[in-house]
Amino acid sequence: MPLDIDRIRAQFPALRRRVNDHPLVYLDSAATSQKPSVVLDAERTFLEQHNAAVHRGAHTLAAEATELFESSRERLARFLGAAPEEIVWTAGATAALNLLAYSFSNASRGRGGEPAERFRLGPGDELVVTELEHHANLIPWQELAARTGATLRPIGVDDAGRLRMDEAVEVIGEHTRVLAFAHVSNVLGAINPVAELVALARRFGALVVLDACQSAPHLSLDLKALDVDFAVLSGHKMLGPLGIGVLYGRRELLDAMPPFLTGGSMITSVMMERAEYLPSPARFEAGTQPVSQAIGLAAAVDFLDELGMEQVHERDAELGQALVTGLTAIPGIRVLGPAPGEPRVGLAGFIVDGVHSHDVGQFLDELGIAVRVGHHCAEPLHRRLGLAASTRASTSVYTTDAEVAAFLDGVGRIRAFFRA
Amino acid sequence: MPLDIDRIRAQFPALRRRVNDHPLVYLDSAATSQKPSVVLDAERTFLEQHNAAVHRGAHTLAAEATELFESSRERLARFLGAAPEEIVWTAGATAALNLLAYSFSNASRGRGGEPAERFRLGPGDELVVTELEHHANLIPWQELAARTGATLRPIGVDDAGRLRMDEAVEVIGEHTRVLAFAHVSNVLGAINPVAELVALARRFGALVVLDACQSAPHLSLDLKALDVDFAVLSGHKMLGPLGIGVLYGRRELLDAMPPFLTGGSMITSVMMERAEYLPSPARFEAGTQPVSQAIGLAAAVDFLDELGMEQVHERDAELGQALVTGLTAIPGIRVLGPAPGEPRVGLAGFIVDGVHSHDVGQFLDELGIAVRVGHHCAEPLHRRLGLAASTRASTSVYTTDAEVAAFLDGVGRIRAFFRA
Amino acid sequence: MSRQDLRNLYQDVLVDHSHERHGYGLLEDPTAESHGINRSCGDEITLHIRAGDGVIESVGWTGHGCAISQASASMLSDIVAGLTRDECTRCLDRFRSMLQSRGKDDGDEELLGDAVALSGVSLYPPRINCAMLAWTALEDGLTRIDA
Amino acid sequence: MSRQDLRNLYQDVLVDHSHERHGYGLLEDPTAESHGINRSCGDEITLHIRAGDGVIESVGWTGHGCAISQASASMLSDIVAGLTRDECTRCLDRFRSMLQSRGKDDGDEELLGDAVALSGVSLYPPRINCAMLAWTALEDGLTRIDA
Ligand SMILES: Cc1ncc(COP(=O)(O)O)c(C=O)c1O
Ligand SMILES: Cc1ncc(COP(=O)(O)O)c(C=O)c1O
Repeated sequence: MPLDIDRIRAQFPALRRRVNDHPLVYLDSAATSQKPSVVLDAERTFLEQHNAAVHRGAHTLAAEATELFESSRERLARFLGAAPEEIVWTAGATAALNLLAYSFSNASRGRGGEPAERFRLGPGDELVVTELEHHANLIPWQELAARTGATLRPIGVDDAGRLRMDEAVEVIGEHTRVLAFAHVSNVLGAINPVAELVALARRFGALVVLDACQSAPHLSLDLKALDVDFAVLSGHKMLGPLGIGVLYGRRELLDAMPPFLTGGSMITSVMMERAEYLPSPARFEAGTQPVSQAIGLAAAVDFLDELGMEQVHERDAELGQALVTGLTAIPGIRVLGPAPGEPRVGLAGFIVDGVHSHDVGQFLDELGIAVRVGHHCAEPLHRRLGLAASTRASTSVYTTDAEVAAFLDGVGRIRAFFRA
Repeated sequence: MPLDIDRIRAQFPALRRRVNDHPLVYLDSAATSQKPSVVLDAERTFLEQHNAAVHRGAHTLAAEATELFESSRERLARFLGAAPEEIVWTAGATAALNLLAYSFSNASRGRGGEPAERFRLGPGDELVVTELEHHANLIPWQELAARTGATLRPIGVDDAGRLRMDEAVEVIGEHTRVLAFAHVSNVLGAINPVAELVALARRFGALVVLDACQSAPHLSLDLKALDVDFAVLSGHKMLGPLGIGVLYGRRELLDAMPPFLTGGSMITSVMMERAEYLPSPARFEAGTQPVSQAIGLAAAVDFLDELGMEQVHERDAELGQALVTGLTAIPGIRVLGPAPGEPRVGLAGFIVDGVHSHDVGQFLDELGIAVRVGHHCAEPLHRRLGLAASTRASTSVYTTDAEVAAFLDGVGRIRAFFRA
Repeated sequence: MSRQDLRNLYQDVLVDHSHERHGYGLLEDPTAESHGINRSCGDEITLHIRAGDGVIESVGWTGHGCAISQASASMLSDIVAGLTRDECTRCLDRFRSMLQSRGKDDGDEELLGDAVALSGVSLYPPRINCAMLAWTALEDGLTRIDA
Repeated sequence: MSRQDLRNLYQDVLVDHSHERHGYGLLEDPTAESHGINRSCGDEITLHIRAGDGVIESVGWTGHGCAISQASASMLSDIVAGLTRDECTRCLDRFRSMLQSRGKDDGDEELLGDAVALSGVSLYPPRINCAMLAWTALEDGLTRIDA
């Protein structure tokens, strides 16, 4: 059964906005999605009725808050095909990737003792990323390399932005300790070959980190089936609140890693000189947690599951094709990433010949159409493709065919306006 | 003009809760405060009308979101007596303290180059904290010491929990590089002598870090006047949302510190091998920010300023005295921290002779009274005072005299119930 | 059973045990020692078991904690003295399922003795760990006794 | 002025300049060089100034950016050639205040020439940096010229 878009839209108050005398056409969901009322309500109900700090209190509100917080963790675990102990709450995907990078460098300094030895890095060790990564999945590894003396090695992309699997085969080798890559590119919309990459990494015992930011909102994820060691995502990109994200890690890995952030609620005992740490996930959740946001994210995941992730994915693929087909048909437009007919999510980066993406964005904004312009935090990819910037349209479950049509119509008029 | 508590209470939906057939008496505000509707509304209005990622987009919603986000920063700066560039958004106080500790250890590894030299630590250098710190202001410094070879030195407290200034004079010296301490103790309610401690640190050029978590909700803060180098606070303890906090830092210091979290929106340019970083505060705000929460915190600060921080402080002191006086009058109760009549905020930790704090908390919860039990993330202080745990009642602007009376009445009946 | 009255949680026999603390003190010559900590509140117990001929001869303990954890340890030391390891495990299982019953299981008095007075704890989920503290230490200690 | 029509932002003369890019290309023998970057979008400019006898003889530039930044650089190079340093600074001040006026200042055509066509930018705050890019580079460059 296809999605009932009208019914869905009714649940997103932000979509009633008008912009520059036009109804808002929000095609910037890959940056941050709009949120359905059930998510806003879940947060508000918590804050109005159960708000308390979790895990620390014996009073009724604290017990209720703890229960809601932990059942939200179970909910996310179910959504991702993981166990609750494998779900660590973070402030977002960026925080989650930094958690990994800092925990590994703490291990490299001897923290975490023997169990953490497998995370120690030093000269000769290699961290492998791809050229199409979002900065969040690149700079933390650059810094980790700088801190430990390990070497960062990129897997390149070809002129069409496809990951060069021939290069992957060469780059991933016995020195590879970590392989980190995006499930779905936030510029190209392409879905990377997880199974092949995991197989390469497994051959050499490297840890695999999956950046699932742009896949979690669109695809049905089964992290156990994908067989990655770690995965990260951000709630705000998948209909959930800002300020919440998830680090998934295989349990035995999380339990062996030294802490990253330290403070309250992650310890068993604290002396003035030193502290003992709880097992994961508590070990990685220092301080007061974003409880209302975790509950909101669980509500978002409920919302998605009620739609059905299969249906969501189908609709998303349809929108992706509509974007790429429509854009390709417009003279002077070059679409980045997969050609029409090839798999892509509902996201398309493109170039308007002779018009800078800022001007493209401004033109569309005048029509109430919100797209993203710039390098989308993927500067190396743009440089590789010989671009300084691009424009990106990205969809969500609330995107209509009429919105795509309005967008394509707008794009079709840009070059004339700028006499390009 | 004293606070109109009834009018205030009407704005806190959570206070209408009933617990175990009693009206909720929420005396756990030091753990996390309840939130007024204006805060919830500010977040919701943003999410329903302006939600977009900030700083990255050219479209109308993104421009609005950026404007709201940055004006919230200005609002917090005004509240704290700081400049907007000196306000870094974090996920909370714990995250803010970790930011400092990790930035300093990154500097110690040579990151940040010459300007960051003043933050480099190594063997021989000393970090000074107090024995009454919350774990959030202790463990990050322990870990920093472990990472850099610096030594952590505590300033002790006396049997009454008072900071031993005689020890402070001895401990703070030419090797002291950082002095970190709580403005107000989250267990004792005592206000530490900031001016004296700052003067000691200044004599030796040490950096001063103020943990303002428990002062910001109660006292009027002027960070410039307090003359500290850094300060941290958590929004959720001062009527604001969960998941948002502030790091204040003197501008020239923040601009010289190397980044902590890395990722999107904190860079000027990114190559595959390395990245260049923006100046602060952007340098420290990697990834999608908790925009709705920042806006909510600004609304909380508006709410406080409308009440008037002088009035808030006055009322708070009154409640603190009511607690300590009332508790002291009950046989078998020992109050921690300042004696009646001495300055304290609206917070009292206490011991019920012969009854464990968990049972105290359970008894009070049965009456609808929410207090905190345990070591309140200050295990070393409890150990120093010869305690495993204590009970803590803490107030906020919405606390009534009747609530304090109900609490005192409840406490008075505990020992009989447990035949202590 | 309902939460109506706090006496359903803190039954008189529970409060008695919390004061009397049967078995308090460590054994001179333990067969096994184990240590338990309640992560949510920092309460601790050290538990000694002396066993011989497949039978738990006695249990001694020290530590600190709330009335529930202290009473529970006290009751435990009454119950398990003289039991075989298997009987011990049966007690443990029954005790645990009583605590997890959310008020549906009043406990098997024949097996658990005074410890059925802890059945009220099942209505207070955050306190279940308090009641379990000594029992999890026992469970852990048992794994260190051969036979 | 209002935002009514996007042509108020992208006036014809602006679009012309964005294509023509007067002064594009670096100078052979610059007195000062400066570099500007628009942090929010990554647009860049390199600006060369040749000065002598207290007068800006010419300005050349390269870089990439949106129509507004390119047009602005193009207009700048028309305006400042032949100006004294002080005149240059006056232009800069007037230009900046026009952009910050939120639609209230149409600009001084005598002083700013074609650059008054950028007055519409003041109604689009996120674009002000685009229009300022070349001018901030100029300001920076001027500090490196003595006299
Ligand atoms: C004095 C003090 N410092 C730091 C913290 C940590 O704050 P948060 O848990 O919000 O990060 C708290 C509260 O838990 C506190 O009371
Ligand atoms: C592929 C990818 N990875 C990581 C991130 C970072 O996520 P966040 O900014 O929510 O931390 C994003 C989004 O900005 C992304 O698209």
